[in-house]
Amino acid sequence: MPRKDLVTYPKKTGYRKHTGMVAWLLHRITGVIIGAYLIMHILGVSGTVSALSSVTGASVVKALFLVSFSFHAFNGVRIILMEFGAGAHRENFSKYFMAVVFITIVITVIGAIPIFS
Amino acid sequence: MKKVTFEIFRYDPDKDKEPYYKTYEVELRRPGYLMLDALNQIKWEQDPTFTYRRSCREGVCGSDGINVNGVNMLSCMTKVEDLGSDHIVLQPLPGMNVMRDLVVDVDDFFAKFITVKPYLIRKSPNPDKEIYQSPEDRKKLDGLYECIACGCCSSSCPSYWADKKYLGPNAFLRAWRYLADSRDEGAEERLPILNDKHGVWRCHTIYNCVEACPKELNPTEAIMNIRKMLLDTEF
Amino acid sequence: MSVKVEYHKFDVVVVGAGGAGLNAAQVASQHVKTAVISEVYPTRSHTISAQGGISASLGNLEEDHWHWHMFDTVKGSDYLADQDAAEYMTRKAPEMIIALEHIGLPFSRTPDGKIAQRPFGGHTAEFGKRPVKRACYAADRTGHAMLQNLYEKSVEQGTHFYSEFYALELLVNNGTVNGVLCYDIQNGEFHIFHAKAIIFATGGNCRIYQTNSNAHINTGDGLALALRKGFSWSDAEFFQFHPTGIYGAGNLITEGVRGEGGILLNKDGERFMERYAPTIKDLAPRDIVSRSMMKEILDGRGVGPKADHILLKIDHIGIEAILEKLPGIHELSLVFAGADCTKEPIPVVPTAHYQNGGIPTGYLTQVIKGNMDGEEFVPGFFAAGECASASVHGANRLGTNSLLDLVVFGRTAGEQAAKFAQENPFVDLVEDAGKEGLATMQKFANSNGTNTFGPVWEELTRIMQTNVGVFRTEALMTEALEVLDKLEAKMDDFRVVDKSSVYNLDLIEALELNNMILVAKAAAKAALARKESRGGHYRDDYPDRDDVNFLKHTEVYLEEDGKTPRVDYRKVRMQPLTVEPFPPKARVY
Amino acid sequence: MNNYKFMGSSNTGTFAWLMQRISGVILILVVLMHFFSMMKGGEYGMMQAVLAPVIAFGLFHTFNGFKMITDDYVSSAGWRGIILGAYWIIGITLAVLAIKVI
Repeated sequence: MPRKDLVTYPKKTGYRKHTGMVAWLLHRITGVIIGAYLIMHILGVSGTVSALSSVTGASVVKALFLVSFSFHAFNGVRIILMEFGAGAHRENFSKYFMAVVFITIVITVIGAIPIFS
Repeated sequence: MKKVTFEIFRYDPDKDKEPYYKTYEVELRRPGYLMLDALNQIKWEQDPTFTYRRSCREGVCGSDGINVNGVNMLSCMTKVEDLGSDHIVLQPLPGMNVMRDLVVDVDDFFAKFITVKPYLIRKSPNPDKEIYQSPEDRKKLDGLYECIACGCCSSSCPSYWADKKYLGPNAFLRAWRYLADSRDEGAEERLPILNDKHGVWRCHTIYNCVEACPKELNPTEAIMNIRKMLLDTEF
Repeated sequence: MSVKVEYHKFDVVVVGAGGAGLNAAQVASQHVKTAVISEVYPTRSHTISAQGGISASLGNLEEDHWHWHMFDTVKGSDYLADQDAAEYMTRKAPEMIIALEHIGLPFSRTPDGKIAQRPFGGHTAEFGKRPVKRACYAADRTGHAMLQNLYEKSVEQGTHFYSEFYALELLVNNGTVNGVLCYDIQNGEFHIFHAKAIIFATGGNCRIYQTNSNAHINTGDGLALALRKGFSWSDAEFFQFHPTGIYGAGNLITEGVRGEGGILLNKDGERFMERYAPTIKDLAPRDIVSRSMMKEILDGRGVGPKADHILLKIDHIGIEAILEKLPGIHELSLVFAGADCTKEPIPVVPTAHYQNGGIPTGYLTQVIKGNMDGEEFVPGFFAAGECASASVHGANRLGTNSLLDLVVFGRTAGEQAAKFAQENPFVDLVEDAGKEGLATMQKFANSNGTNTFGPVWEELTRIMQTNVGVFRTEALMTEALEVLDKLEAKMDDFRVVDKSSVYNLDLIEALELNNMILVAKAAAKAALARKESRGGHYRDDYPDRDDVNFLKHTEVYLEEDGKTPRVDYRKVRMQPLTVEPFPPKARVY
Repeated sequence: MNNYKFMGSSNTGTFAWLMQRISGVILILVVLMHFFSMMKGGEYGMMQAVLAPVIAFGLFHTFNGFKMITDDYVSSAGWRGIILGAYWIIGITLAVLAIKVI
C-alpha cells in the first residue's frame, strides 16, 4: 500500500550502548586506525612518501597502534569464539568483552616500556 | 501515588510538518504498573490523539514493540518501576519508517520474514500418520519457534539500520527454526537466500538483537548456526 | 457524502486472520483467488494466545476413540450442541492434527516420536469413566505455534493479505452475501471487496467484560456486522468464564496447568474441587470449576486481604517439569502476578474467556437463518471459529475444543467457500453498496459530542461483569439492560477527538465500542429470556436445567430499527451423522 | 510488499568470511612478532617468514574489512563499484611497494 509521508527516526536518545555494541564500535574504529597505520607504514618504509616514516615511527603513534591492534586482535578472537564455540550466549559475552579489555591493557603496558624507553 | 513523566515521540502526517516530543504525567496506580497501562492511561484520560499498537496485552502477539529509553521492548511486558527512572522517553522502533506516533511501517519487516521460506519444505512423501520426531530433535526447536515477530531484534540491529536490504535477525531466526527441524528438507532452497551480501554475512555479532529480544531468544546463535551450515555445504 | 472507494474482486474473502481465518484462507487459496482482511497483522490475531492444546482422539498414550470425544463434547455442552456438528468435528480431529503436523507445527513429542498428549478438563474415556490424555500440545504455546504455521502456509499458497483493515459493513444483495466494506486503518481509505463467498472468522467479544482474557481486538465486530444485516446470533447468553485468569490482570493460565497436576486451593488450603466434582476433581469442565471457585469466594473462603481470589498450586510437579512443559506460564505469572510458580501458588480468579455461541451455521459452516420452524442456508456466507456456532460448544465449551473447532471448521469453511465460488457466478453489488457502513463511519469521524471512549467502556465492562457474569438473576440483568440503553444513547453524543486519517485508533475504538454495546445488549437480553441454568449460564432464580422448555438454541435477531435485540429460538439438531444420538442426562462429573 | 525474491543470485560470502578469520588469527602472531622484534632492533622481525604473511594477510584483512564497512553503508551499486575498484588499485600498489622493501 502506498503510505503518506513516512518519516525516519529523529532520535531523542540513541540506542543504549551495551558491551556488545561498544565492542563492535571499537572494533570498527580500531580496524580503521590499524588499516591507516599499515598504509602509511608501507608508503613510508618503501620511500614513496618518506615523510610518513617519521609519523608512523613516533612513539605516541606506535602506542596508539599497539592499543588498537591488541583490542582488534583479541576482540577478533572473541568473535571467533562466539561464532564457533558455545560463546554465543547471553551470559558469556560481557565476560568475554572484559577479558579482551584486560588483555589489551596488559599488552599495551608491555609494549609501552620499549616504545617510550 | 507515584508520578512518572513520559516524553513521547509524536507525529501525525496529516497535520505535523515535523515530528516532536510531548510530555505527559502518568500515575502508577498499582505495584507492577505496566508500560501499556501507562499508554492506555494517556490515551483514555489525557490525549485521545495519541496512537500506538497493542493487542493481546500478554506478550505473545508482538504488536507493541517500542523503544523505551533507548532500548526496544514490549510495552505490555515492561513494568514502569523496573526501568528505575522517573523520566521515560518513548520512541518508535528505530530503523523502521514511522507511520504515526509510535506506529511504524512493518510491511518490509514481514516481507523479509517471508523471504526465507519459513515453512516446512518436504521432498519425501508425508506418511499417513504424523512425521515421527524424537524428543531430542524436538528440543532443538526450543528457543526458535517462540518468536513472536515483534521486530524488536531487527529494529535494534545497526546492520539493519545501515543496510535497507539486510534480512535482519528475525528472518534468520525464522530460517534456522526450519533448518533445524528434523522434518524439514528445504535447506537447498533456503541456504542460497541466506548466503548473500544482504544475508547472514552482514551480521557483525553486535548482540543488540539478543539484548532486545523480549522472549529471551538468541538470533545471533541462529545466524552462527546458519554460517556453520553454509561452511559445511561449501567446503 | 461522497468518498473515494476502491473496489477489489476476489472469489473468496476471509474476514479475520486468526486460526480459523488463516486455515480457511490457506485451503481456499489452493483452489481460487482468496483475500484475507484483518484488523491486525495475521500473526497478531488472538489465536496466538491459546496455550494448552488441541484435542484429538489419536490415542498416542492410551486408548481413545472419537465417539468418547463426541460424548464428552455433547455432555460438556450441557446437551445444547448440535450433534451432527459434534460428530463431524470429533471424527475429523485426528486427520486435522496430522495435517497440522505435516505443515510444521512443532508438537511436543512422546519418547517414541509421536505427538504427546495431556489430560484436559472434561475429557474422559469410555463415556465419562476416567480422565484421558487427549490434548495434543506444543509446550504451552500451541496456539502460537499453530497461528504462525498457518500464516506461513497461507503466504506460501499465495493468499492476498490486507492487514490493518477494519470491516465496516457486510454487503448483501437480495439475500446473497457478496462483499464487505472495509476501512484501511493505515491510510484512512475505503475499500469494497466484492466476492463470490465471504467467510467470517472474526473471533469473539469478551472485551465487554471487565476481567477478561481477550485481546484488545476481540470486540465482537463480526457479530455486530452480521446482526445488522438480519442474521442472528445463536446462544448469545453463553459465555465461558475460564477458572484460572491471573488475579487483577485477567490473563489466562492454561487449563494444562491442572492437566499437568496443578490443584486449586481455598484459604484453608483445602482442595475444594473434591467436593464439587468427586470423579475428575480439578479437571471438571470450566463452567463447573468457575462456579465452584465463585461459590468458595462468596462463602468467604477466598484468599487475600479481600478474600476475593483462589490459589493455583503447581510447584509440586517440580521446577524442571514446569520449565519444560509450561514455560510460558512461568513467564506470565512472574510478570502479571509477581509470583514465581515454581515456588509459590498463582493467585487466580474466573475470567471471561470465550463466547460459546456465534453466527449459526450447519456442520459444513454454511451460515443459516432459522427459528423453531426450521432453518435455511444463506448463499455465499460461511462462518468459522469463535464467531461461529456450528454448534459444538452449546452451553459450555471443553478446553482444547476451541483450537479443534477453528482447525476443523476453518478448513471446512475454506473448502466449502472455494467450492461455492467455483460453482456460482458473482452476484452484482447493490447500488450505493456500503452506504450504511460509510454513514456509521462518518457519524463517528465527525462526532463532536461529550462522551469519550474511556468512561463509557469502563461503565460497559463493569455492568456486564457484575450483572451478567457467573451468577445471574432477573433483577441484575434488567438493571444491566437499562444501563446498556443509557450507554447506547451516549454513543449518539460521542466525541472522537482524533481527526487524523492515519492510524486513527481513537476512531477505531469508537466503532468497536459501538459494536460492543450492541453485542452486550443482545447477550443480556438472551440471558434474561433463558429461564433455566445450563452450562455457562447460571441463574440464581432458576438453578435447574429445564429441558422441556429450553432445550433449544437462542437466536437473537435485531428489530427493524437495527438496534433493538429480539429473542427467537431454534431447534437443537439432536441427530448425529452416523451414530445414535446422546439423549440429555443429568450432568455430573 | 517489496520483493526480495531474487536475492541469492549475487556473490556469496562464505570464503571471504572464513579467510577473514584465518588471516586475522595468523596476523595476531606475525604482527606482534614483527612489532616487538623491530622494537628491539632485531633482525628477526625482518625475516621473510614473518614479513610475507604480514603483508599478504595484512592487506587482505584490511581491505576486506574496509569492504565490509562499505557494504554496510554504501547501497548504490555505482558508488560501491568505484570504491571497491579503488580498494583493489590501492591494495595492489601497496603490495608491490611492500614486496620491493623485502
